[in-house]
Amino acid sequence: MTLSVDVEATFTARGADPFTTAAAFEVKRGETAVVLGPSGSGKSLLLETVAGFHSHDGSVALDGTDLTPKAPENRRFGFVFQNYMLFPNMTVAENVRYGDRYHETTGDAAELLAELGISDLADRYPSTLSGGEKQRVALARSLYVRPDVLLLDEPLSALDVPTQTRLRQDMLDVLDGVTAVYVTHDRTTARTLADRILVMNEGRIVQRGTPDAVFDRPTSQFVAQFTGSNCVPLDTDDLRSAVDGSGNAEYLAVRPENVRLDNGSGDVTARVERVVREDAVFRVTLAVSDHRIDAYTTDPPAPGSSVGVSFEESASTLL
Amino acid sequence: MTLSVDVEATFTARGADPFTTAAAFEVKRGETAVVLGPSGSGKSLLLETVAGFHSHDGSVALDGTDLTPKAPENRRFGFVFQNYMLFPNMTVAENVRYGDRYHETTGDAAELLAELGISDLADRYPSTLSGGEKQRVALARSLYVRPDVLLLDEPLSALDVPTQTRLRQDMLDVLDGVTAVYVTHDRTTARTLADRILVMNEGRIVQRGTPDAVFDRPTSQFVAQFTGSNCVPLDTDDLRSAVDGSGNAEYLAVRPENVRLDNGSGDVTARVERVVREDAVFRVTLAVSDHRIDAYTTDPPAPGSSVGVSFEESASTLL
Amino acid sequence: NEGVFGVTIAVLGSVLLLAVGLPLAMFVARQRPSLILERALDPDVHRMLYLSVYAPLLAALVSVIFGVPLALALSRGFPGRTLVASLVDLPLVVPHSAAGIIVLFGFGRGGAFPQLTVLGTVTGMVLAMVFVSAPYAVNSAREAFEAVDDRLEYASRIHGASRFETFRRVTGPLAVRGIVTGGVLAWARSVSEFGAVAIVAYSVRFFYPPAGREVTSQHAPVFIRKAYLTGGLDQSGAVTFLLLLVSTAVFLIIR
Amino acid sequence: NEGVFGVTIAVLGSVLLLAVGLPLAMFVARQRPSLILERALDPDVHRMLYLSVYAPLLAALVSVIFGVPLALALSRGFPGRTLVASLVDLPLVVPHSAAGIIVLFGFGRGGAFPQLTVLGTVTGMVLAMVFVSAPYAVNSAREAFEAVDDRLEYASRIHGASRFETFRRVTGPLAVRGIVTGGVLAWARSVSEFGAVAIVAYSVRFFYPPAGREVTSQHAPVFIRKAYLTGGLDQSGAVTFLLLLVSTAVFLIIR
Repeated sequence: MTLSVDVEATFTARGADPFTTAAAFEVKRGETAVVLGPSGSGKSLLLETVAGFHSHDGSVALDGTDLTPKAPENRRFGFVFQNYMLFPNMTVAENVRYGDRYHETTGDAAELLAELGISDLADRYPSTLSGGEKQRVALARSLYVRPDVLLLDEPLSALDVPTQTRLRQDMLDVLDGVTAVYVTHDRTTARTLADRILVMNEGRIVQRGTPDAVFDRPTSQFVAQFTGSNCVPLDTDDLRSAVDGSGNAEYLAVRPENVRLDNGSGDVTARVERVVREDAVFRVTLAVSDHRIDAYTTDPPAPGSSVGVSFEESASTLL
Repeated sequence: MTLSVDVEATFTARGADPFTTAAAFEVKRGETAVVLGPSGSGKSLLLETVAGFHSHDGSVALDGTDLTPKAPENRRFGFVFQNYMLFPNMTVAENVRYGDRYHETTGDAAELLAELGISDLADRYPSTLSGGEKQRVALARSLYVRPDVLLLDEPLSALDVPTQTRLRQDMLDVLDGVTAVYVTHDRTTARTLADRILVMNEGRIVQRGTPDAVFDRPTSQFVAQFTGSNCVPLDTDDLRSAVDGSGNAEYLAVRPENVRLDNGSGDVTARVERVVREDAVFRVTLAVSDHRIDAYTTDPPAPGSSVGVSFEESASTLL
Repeated sequence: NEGVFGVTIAVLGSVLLLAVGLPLAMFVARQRPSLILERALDPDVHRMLYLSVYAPLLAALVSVIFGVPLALALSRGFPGRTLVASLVDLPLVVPHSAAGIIVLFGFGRGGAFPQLTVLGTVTGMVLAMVFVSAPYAVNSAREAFEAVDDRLEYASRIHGASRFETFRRVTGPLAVRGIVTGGVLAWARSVSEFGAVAIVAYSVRFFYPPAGREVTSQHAPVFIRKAYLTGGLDQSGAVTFLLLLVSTAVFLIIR
Repeated sequence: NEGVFGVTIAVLGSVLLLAVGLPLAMFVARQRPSLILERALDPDVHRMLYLSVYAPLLAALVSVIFGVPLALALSRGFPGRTLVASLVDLPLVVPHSAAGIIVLFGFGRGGAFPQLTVLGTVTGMVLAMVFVSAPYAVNSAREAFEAVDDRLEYASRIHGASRFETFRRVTGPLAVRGIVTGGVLAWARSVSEFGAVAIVAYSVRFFYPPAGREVTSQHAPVFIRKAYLTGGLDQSGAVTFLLLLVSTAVFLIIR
């Protein structure tokens, strides 16, 4: 099942300006495409358009069959919502089996609940569940109908951090072998789950590629910043001469983990402004001229000291 | 200004069971105490009680002066809310200067806006601002009244990840020298900002100490899991004999960054189940007997391979 | 300052409470039980109560049966929706006796259906009641439909249910409280209506099962005014008291 | 199946739309402009319109001035709040003429204030209108107050404002739309009221500024019924049409 999407849709929220989203992409059988973008970038609208909830120009096709004229119920998709959208008037088991009477072949509800670790919830009502439990039920409901394509709209973002981390891991098993489009604003989730990433901003796809390509080689300032790279203006001579031979670039994009610190030597000299412990490493904030550069290191220098900073050419990008 | 809190408050949400929160702690002048706990653990209720919004038993005192009988407006506190709570009928400047007529000494509104990088927003209305901008305005409004104590209720959690990261950094400057109680469910935020952490669960403080103490030496399974440690049941002989000489412990708590991987040797042997790229490092999920252990490494082994795993005694805790 | 504000609020609020509560209290206090009992046993009063429960029930049923589809359409939106919504709300601001005149122009002699007799009939009474009470049924159902998250309907459809199935299994069940409330409100409004009914159907001939034949009576609010004009305040007070017992029962159902 | 559902909804919804829209359309179509003009120039009609705007305005003012504090107290909660809220809602389900009887028992002869004359006075008319329309003013203001996030008030108070200051600068301004809507609703309800006014103040003596002296007239709904009884459908239709112009103006203000 290859999903081909080439759509343009306009949406007007109550009392807001009309907003247009447009995208053309393909998702190959069994692959997970992650649409990564800030809130308001149109990624949810895009996903809902693919599902058939909004009228649009262009087409949505599966293995060459045009789905555009089909109503959502005839597209054989699954959809997982940010706020779960479980039917409050049905038990967990009834929610999961909701698509039963509309599909000839379905999954095994008990097995799905067991795989997602929620077998004991079958007779409960959604209002009695935690967020993580609700989202597992919503996943089971979508998988139950054996969808051709699974669409997921920020399924983790309403959850607290430990629950997010756990479900993100389990999501890898769920998405294994499933053709999926996954929308998120969280770059960690995108990097973990994606076979391909589509970075979206202001209703347009601004970069696409494998996770490593997008994270390590951003093609614009926006993508660099949104994926967590430093994006340093090359407006001082020492910085420019250190990294940019041609002299045409305006910015240096470099990921914090690719910034090398050493004592005294290096491309430029920086002052250590701040050292903050994150989970596995230290985030060091450096001042180079007037600019801030973040670096990850396991061996942090003392705040206030001077360090040499070098940017490996292979791990940094000129924009 | 030392804030002393020793309160017990009961709160009944519409249609829910009554919920009691109780805590006794001190925050020394200029220090930031972070209350860290999952949603529903009572940390917001605790903060609102300290602010004087709810009746309670016990007392809230500042430098020995009991504030308990005082109304919120007479406590000289600042409060920053998760959802900003800017006055929609006032401009940014009017919001910031809201406390003007009730305080003899105030900050300089223009200076505060400049420091928070939002000088150009002064004449805008809140509805036209982004989340990050709104929260900066809310911060300025609270700092403007020069509060004796600044209370912050999940100020970052409604923001998207890049905005969160940026504001978390700026928050360090804001909180420098300010006596503050900061409530969050995010352990990265807690570790970044806290002088002392109070871990809260089910309306009670379950552990307190410096960030390193709380993160590296959890005293309970709950704290271990919530702060991101592996918490491995010692129910197999090889695991137990490897780490627990006395034989009394039930769990081994060890942070993913303290799990050492090497080829062949080590305390126990594990299979590599999954390798996921996170920002600076790789998260490796290991299977040891029936248990999952996460490890952070910059040099990940191949999925499916066997590795030796060792737990340094100095960096792991027996529970 | 704090106390002053609280006291001011309490005092001002109490004035309105008195304007509503005092007459109710005085009304109850000044009733004579013997007179109430006498009226409670009067067959004329029974006929009036029968008519005053039965006709509003018909009106509420009509309002719900035809109002729920309209509410569903309004909640989803269609071209001209604002106009239709305004038309539905219009009876709320039409003076009550004007509503009666309007119904007579529409369905009375020279109106849309020449075969129809509305003057002094149950049909006319129900039409007048539907005119004034349908907005309650429509608006309550509409709010209930609008309170159902669009994405719950999306979730239903993407997993295979058609529009109708989605309504039957998700939207309908979730809105059923609002629909019932709307029906009860429409009923209560019909029971209350004096102006429109007094114009269209002051006295009504209808089949009264306990007597096994047609009888003539009035809708309760009309009956009360008649009792006041012919029997004075005490007589009408006793009937009002009986009717209030019924109203209070309605009221408890609504809450 | 899809289409069938949509068509069914449209058909059923249209029936109700006809029940409301058809009489309105027929009513407008069947008016005679000459008769309307004649009535529009009649000084009797002018007096009636003056009274029918002025007395409801007084009633709405009373409902808002005393209803807003009550709404504020209700939105905050106090012991007995449920009871008070029920009392405030009670007039909504009291049949209209029963409301008149109740007001007479409370404030008429033998009532709470022996010096007060309500029968046939503007005072009585306004008291009857307040009784039936105050719930709208209170509930609309209450909903507006409840829609203001508690934590906005917290934000105001923690930064130094007292309860009163918080009300003046935050809660009040944010609720002002709901308060005004409540006042307009109360006014519209008072303009509509027939039953209670017909009982308490069928004909009213009041000071009429254009004439510079006291005159006698009726509240519009009463005037319409009188015109119907004495002049027939055409006469009352012309007056109704004039009144509907006023009602529609009110209606446009509300929306």
